Amino acid sequence: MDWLTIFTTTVHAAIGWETIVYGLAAIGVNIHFGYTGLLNFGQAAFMAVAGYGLAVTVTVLDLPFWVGIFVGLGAAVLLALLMGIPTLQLRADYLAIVTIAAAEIIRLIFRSVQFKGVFGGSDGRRGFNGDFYAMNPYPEGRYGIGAIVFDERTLWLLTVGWIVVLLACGLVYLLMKSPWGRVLKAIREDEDAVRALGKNVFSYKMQSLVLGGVIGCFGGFFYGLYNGAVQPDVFGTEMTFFAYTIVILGGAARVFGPVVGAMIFWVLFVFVGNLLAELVANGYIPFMTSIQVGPIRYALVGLGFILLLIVRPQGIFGDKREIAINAR
Amino acid sequence: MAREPGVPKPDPILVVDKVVRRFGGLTAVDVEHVEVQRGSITALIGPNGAGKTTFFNQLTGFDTADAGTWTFNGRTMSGVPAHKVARAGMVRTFQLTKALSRLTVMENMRLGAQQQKGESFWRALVPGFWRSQEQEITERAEELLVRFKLDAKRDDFAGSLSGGQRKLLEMARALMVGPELVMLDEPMAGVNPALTQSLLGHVKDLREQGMTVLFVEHDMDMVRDISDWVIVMAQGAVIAEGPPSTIMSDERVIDAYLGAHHDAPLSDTELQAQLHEAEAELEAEIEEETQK
Amino acid sequence: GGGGGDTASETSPSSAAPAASSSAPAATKGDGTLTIGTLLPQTGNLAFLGPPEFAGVDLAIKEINEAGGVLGKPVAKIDTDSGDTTTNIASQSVDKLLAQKADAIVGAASSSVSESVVDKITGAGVVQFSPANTSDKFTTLNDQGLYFRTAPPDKLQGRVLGDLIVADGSDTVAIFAMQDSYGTGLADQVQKTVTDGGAEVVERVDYDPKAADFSAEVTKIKSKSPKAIVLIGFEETSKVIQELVKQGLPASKHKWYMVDGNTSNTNYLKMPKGTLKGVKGTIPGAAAPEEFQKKLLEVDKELEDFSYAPESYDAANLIALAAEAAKSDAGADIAAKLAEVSKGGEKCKSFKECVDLLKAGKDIDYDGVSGPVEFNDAGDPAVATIGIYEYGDDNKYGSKAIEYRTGNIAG
Amino acid sequence: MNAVPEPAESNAAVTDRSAHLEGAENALLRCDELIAGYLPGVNILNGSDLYVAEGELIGIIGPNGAGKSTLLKAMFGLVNIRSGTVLLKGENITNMKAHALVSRGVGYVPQTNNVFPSLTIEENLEMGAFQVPGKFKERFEFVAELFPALKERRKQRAGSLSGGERQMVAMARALMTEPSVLLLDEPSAGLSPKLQDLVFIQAQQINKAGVTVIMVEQNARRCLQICHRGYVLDQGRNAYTGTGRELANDPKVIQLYLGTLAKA
Amino acid sequence: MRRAVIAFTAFLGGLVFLLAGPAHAGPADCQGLKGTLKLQGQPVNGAKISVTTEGGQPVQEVTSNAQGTWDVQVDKPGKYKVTLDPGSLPQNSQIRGGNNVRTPTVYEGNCSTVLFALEAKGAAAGPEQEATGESSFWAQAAQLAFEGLNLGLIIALGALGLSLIYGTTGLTNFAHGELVTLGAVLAYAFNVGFSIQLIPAAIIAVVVAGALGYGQDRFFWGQLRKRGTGTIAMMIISIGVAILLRNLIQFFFGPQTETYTDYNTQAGLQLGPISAAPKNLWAMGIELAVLIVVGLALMKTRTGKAARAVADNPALAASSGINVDRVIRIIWTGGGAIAALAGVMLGLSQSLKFTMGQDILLLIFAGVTLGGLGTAFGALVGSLVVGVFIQVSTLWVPPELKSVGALVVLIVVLLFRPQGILGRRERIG
Ligand SMILES: Nc1ncnc2c1ncn2[C@@H]1O[C@H](COP(=O)(O)OP(=O)(O)OP(=O)(O)O)[C@@H](O)[C@H]1O
Ligand SMILES: Nc1ncnc2c1ncn2[C@@H]1O[C@H](COP(=O)(O)OP(=O)(O)OP(=O)(O)O)[C@@H](O)[C@H]1O
Ligand SMILES: [Mg+2]
Ligand SMILES: [Mg+2]
Repeated sequence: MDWLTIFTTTVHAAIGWETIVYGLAAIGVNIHFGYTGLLNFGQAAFMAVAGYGLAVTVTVLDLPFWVGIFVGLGAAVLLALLMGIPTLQLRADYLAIVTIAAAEIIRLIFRSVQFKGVFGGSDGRRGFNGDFYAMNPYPEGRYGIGAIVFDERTLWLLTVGWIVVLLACGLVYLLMKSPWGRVLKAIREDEDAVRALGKNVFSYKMQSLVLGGVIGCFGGFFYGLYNGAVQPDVFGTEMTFFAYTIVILGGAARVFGPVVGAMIFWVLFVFVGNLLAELVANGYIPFMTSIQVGPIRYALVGLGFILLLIVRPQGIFGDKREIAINAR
Repeated sequence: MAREPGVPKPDPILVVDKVVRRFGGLTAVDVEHVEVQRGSITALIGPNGAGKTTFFNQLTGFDTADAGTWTFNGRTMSGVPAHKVARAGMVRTFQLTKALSRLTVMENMRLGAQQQKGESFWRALVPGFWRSQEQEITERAEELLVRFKLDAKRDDFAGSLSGGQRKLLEMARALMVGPELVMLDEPMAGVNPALTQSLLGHVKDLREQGMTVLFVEHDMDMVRDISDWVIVMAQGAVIAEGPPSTIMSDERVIDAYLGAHHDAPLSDTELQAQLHEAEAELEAEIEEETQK
Repeated sequence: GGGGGDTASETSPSSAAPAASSSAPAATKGDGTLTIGTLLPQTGNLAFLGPPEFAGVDLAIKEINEAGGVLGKPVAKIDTDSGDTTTNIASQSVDKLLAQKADAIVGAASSSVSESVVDKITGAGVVQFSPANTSDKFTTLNDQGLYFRTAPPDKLQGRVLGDLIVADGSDTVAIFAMQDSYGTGLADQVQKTVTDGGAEVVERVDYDPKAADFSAEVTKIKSKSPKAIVLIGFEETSKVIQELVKQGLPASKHKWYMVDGNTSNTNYLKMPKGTLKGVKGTIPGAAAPEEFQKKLLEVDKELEDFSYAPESYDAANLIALAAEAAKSDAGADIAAKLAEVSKGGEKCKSFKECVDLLKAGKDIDYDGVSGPVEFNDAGDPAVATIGIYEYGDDNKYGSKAIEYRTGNIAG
Repeated sequence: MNAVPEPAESNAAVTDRSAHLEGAENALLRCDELIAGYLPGVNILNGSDLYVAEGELIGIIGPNGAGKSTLLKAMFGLVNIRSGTVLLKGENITNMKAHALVSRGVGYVPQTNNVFPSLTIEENLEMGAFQVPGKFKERFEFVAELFPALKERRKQRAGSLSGGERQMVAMARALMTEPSVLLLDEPSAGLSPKLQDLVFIQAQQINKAGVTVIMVEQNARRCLQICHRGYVLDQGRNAYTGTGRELANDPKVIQLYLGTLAKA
Repeated sequence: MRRAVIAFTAFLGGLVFLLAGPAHAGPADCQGLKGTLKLQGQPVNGAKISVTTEGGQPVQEVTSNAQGTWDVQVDKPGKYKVTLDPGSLPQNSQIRGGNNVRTPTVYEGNCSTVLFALEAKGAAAGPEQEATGESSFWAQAAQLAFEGLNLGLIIALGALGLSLIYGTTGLTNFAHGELVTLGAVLAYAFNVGFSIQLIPAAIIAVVVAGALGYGQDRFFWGQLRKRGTGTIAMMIISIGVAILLRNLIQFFFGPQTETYTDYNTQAGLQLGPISAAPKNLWAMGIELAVLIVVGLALMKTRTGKAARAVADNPALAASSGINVDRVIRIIWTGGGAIAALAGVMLGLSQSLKFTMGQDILLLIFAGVTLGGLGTAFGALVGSLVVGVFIQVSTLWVPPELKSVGALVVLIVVLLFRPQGILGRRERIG
């Protein structure tokens, strides 16, 4: 049994790029859903337009990296406006379906043969992260303690990534304890009541959608920067589902919930997978072949989510009282 | 004798003309003309289903009227979205309460305050901008909570309040807005009478400070006690207006709305008489049936 | 890709990345044991491609170890899941493989997945060897000469298939292609060949393989009533066939053509007799797949589909031979020898045969099950042989090809 | 005027309990020292007692948030009872499920959310008669006579009804079965004065016909006028008990709970 | 050297080929262009064909032989220009499409075929086209509408199950797709594993799935409800359940596509402009019947009304004497069974794969939402709209984007009717 590998890969995942990407997506979802009650199931679309905004600007239009970042951000804001103006009047569950639909439409368009020249079809676009790594201040080498080491590229991405994550958390913290955040939370509970108190509900919802989308879109950037490529199918509904799972695991409407949720999510994923693979490889589970590790690992991860949420339906940081109030 | 509906007032704050709202075949509201006097307490009464709540919904922009116009403070309010109506100074409460469940009672109250600096995105980021205002708001909210006997529940989630407490919170929160005209939809249904009494005092104080109150209520003791003017609705239309005493002796109103006993206790003698009546009826029926 | 990797730096902006241009940092000396990692789909959309690919690698390693292993030691193998692009499993799997010191990684099946990990793998000085990637992006990728593939040679296959259609005299052709880089790439080539040859492509449908059903796609084709219908895709083709038969476009009235991705599918056997009679399909490889398939079934008796098994098998064999030739199991050393063992020397067809020649000091040229496999400078195969097969009344294709065509892939 | 109830008068409580035990001997329904609440660690009922003899009409009054609704819900199996017992005709029904109680002849009208919004009025009433579908027609005629508005609108969805109309539906729904014990939580709230009177008279008539009634009311004076006995609940405990008339005339009760607004 | 290698491998291939049996010239000795000229199945002799390089340099002129074939060998691979002299063709014939020039490419060591399709003069587009049955726009539209109904009804079955469970328990069940898959796979297990004819196998599968639905609520969801787990937490738990079930199904069923042994690849009947396989007609009939029966049952029966009552307000339902848990269990049983039926129908009309339910889940959700959440007939109407739009939109939209059409419709409809087609707006205040 290669415990060392199991351990190091698990720790890598906990602090690695996956946690950053999914954590940012989840912070966005937390603003939408956790605080404002907007059941936005199209978070992946925000990541997609950001990733593609960057990729297409750099690779197709041949413009500099920073322009790409601004195009990505602009695309996320634009998407929020386009998605929000017609749909924010919908009831929560209807909004969920409409946003899923919108995200799927965007993915299918990115994927389509019609626009292959721009978006690269099902293979997507690659080769736009050069400038990012050119800014890397770390000299070449391997950094870390003990078995947990990163090369300078990864370290650079993680440094920037975690700074963005912490900034996002700080922003959420400041906003949510302010009167602005109070309006959002009130909208989550009952928008008619908020309207009756003279608040422009639509405007606040839109602000929330834009903010969450923009934070989520950084997840899209980091995905592209780390993998060096964006592909349409990465940004499918699965991504959004996982972001929601992360939010609930960490505790909805909690500042650090999404970050901790993302860590738990990936630790569970990697630990279960690698443990299982090692057990099979070393013959501890004789009835399973190593090919079957894949599905069983997923099954166990699914089971893991279920158990975690049964034990703590309010998530790690959640408040049990809040859950009790909304239980049917 | 009650006045004709729609009498002009010397200084109306709210003037309503020909508002109609239909649901399918049912005409829920069909108000020809109504004015509400500034600085008065006006009661809106009428049988269940008369269209009072629907009328409120039209006026405050929560539902779109099929026809009609109305002005508030001289400003046309028809077609204005709900939040702008509220900002203009016309605030309503809901008959079926809308507590913001997962906000504490205090947060519910604070939310009511208007023109909060911290409610703009950018200023929210710098607590310095809104701290002191928040302090003021909190103080004001605390005073109201004490009056409404909700101070003990200050930090509880509004979702955990009892039915009556929600009504109280609903009204207190509306008062936080500091409206010129507050429209209360059955504010005291389900509130303990002793507390109701003390709150009425508060409402009168508010009138002294210049606020206009328009409220729907089925509790005639309350209507009699505080209202300066009563408007009666039935089947969507305003059928009578006048000071409380005249209205309550109006035959039509008694007939359609108040019923014969509204003023008298259901004292034993009277009840006995009624019961005898009922029993006699029953017996007669039973006899009939047995004869068949 | 680029065994040479030198042409790439102008075309790919990512090449500016410092780490990528620095020579493989982790290219450590081997530890004496050749460790082959697999990064193939166990879950996700392409999971059906996993079993044959795993079986191909397993069969090769079994034969290698029976022949005495590499550098005197048995070859070790670590299996991991590549998932599909909707999850980030592949990246996790690569982390694990690198942590466990894999020298070469066979995978991934999907071009998109490969793209997302190629930087990571080659950056660690490990060989990435895909049995199924068809995207032309890999040709111009900066991979420090560490990326290789025994991919089915689309261009040649497309040409052969297109020519076959024209030779069969069909002047109106409909192409039904799965919408991904494999399907559209192959379809483009077929379309070009067919058009050049004088036939007309009256309808081309790129479909989403995950679509709930394909009736609308078939209706579109039906409206043009083509003489030939080309089906390019994977196992979802069996759904398409049902729809074709239902809407009255059976193989008996319109000529159907299939490709390596969908010729071997056990679902056809359940169809009424004669459904596929006369249908032609192209499969890369110079030998009839039957015998090889038998061997695969010994490794995994539940195999139903054999797509990419030959390519996977050849990938593992080539890696082992290159290690043997380099006398080292380090990734960079293996990469350096891969092209050499694939061409220019004494022909040999199995690991045992080849390794014996190597040990005798000879230059070898491995010819695999999937074709002659000769790597060009970009790490792509340069030559290939395509067999043309025809289905009989039993909905099975003949055990012998009706024709083989060999040629330069690039052309 | 803002008098806070004196901290539970230990004296009264003790006497109450003995009086309770005495009266509860052969009661139809009795609750003993109920402790119940919603959130972990927070008790809303702090040992309240209550009994009803067969054929009695009981009123429960008290300030907002005293726990009146909670008490009814606890009896009816909708709030978890943490300790204490509820007995119905000697059978222990503590924490028994609501539908099982319905089949034992207990009916209940909740204070809030008391109609099925997406069902029509008629269907709402059908649900009232769920366990005795055969009686639907007959009972429907009966309640339709009480609330003629309902009959006209029988096909209208309850969700679009006005507050008062809903209250009628809720009341009517409970009257669809002929329960032997009826728990009413503020049945008159939101109704026009005329209908309020009707509700009280109806409650009394039902009671006369042999149904045991427990009603929670904020229309306290009216309630005390018609009930045989009343309980004043405060902070989850019984603060006062007595006959309706006693309570209605008790100056302390008047000051703390009834107010002087309404003319006695 | 490269050339030699190719020649050698080609030679090897040729050897195998020779062994394989008789044929015309092998590719090994061919580098150039060839073709066969045929008119209505008869070879055309003596047609003149000239080949030039791309630049126009003449290479060779040939005439077709008695078999109608011709071939030209070239030295260099590359693009060539082939011209057929129309004057040399038989009097009554012409080149279809009219163009007599082709520009094929010759590849190293390979011959490329060049096709000149010939047709009888005057026969032009007309009759032959008709004979091959090129269909009109309206015929296409009719076929697509039919396919839309076919798909829509399957979606509707899935949507009905989802809607029932959502309605009564408030659970947004993302694992519903897997319940669909489960039904299909169970039927497969009985059909293929135990060699039971599909109809009884499907019935058994539906019954088993119903039982599993019951079990799911009895031992899982019901327990969670009892613990007071919120609907959002339940929704996320359902994502976990979906992952668990999907992968367990993959583990047991395998990752490949399968079909049932019965009713496989049925040829279509021609009904006016529509071709439909008999199994589709049967399936649609059954689906419609089930949908209407369940819908009516919800509207009219006591249990159905109780189910709607529970959906509205479980506590009040309990207070009315409804055994809420029992009703929910009935719904889960029915919902599971209906989902399974949807799976069987989907498997019958398409084929089976462990992701089949997941792939259709979005459409199911779209159907439910479009019709108005929680209304049974809404689910039917919404699903039909989704199904029909998916198919019919391909008249204008490329098929790879066909879901986009349906999703756009969903969004547009909800903009004008935010409560769904049959849903009702809630009253404020
Ligand atoms: N959305 C709606 N759809 C159909 N009918 C409606 C709708 N909203 C209200 N109604 C009907 O309009 C009439 C007026 O209702 P409204 O709520 O205004 O009465 P109200 O005077 O407030 O009564 P209450 O005193 O009982 O609250 C009622 O008969 C009600 O059933
Ligand atoms: N769902 C709930 N969760 C948590 N606490 C609750 C809940 N419902 C009620 N409470 C609390 O329990 C206490 C008693 O509530 P209850 O509804 O029994 O009061 P009540 O006596 O019926 O008051 P009212 O006359 O206002 O209806 C209140 O303090 C309230 O805050
Ligand atoms: Mg009202
Ligand atoms: Mg109460």
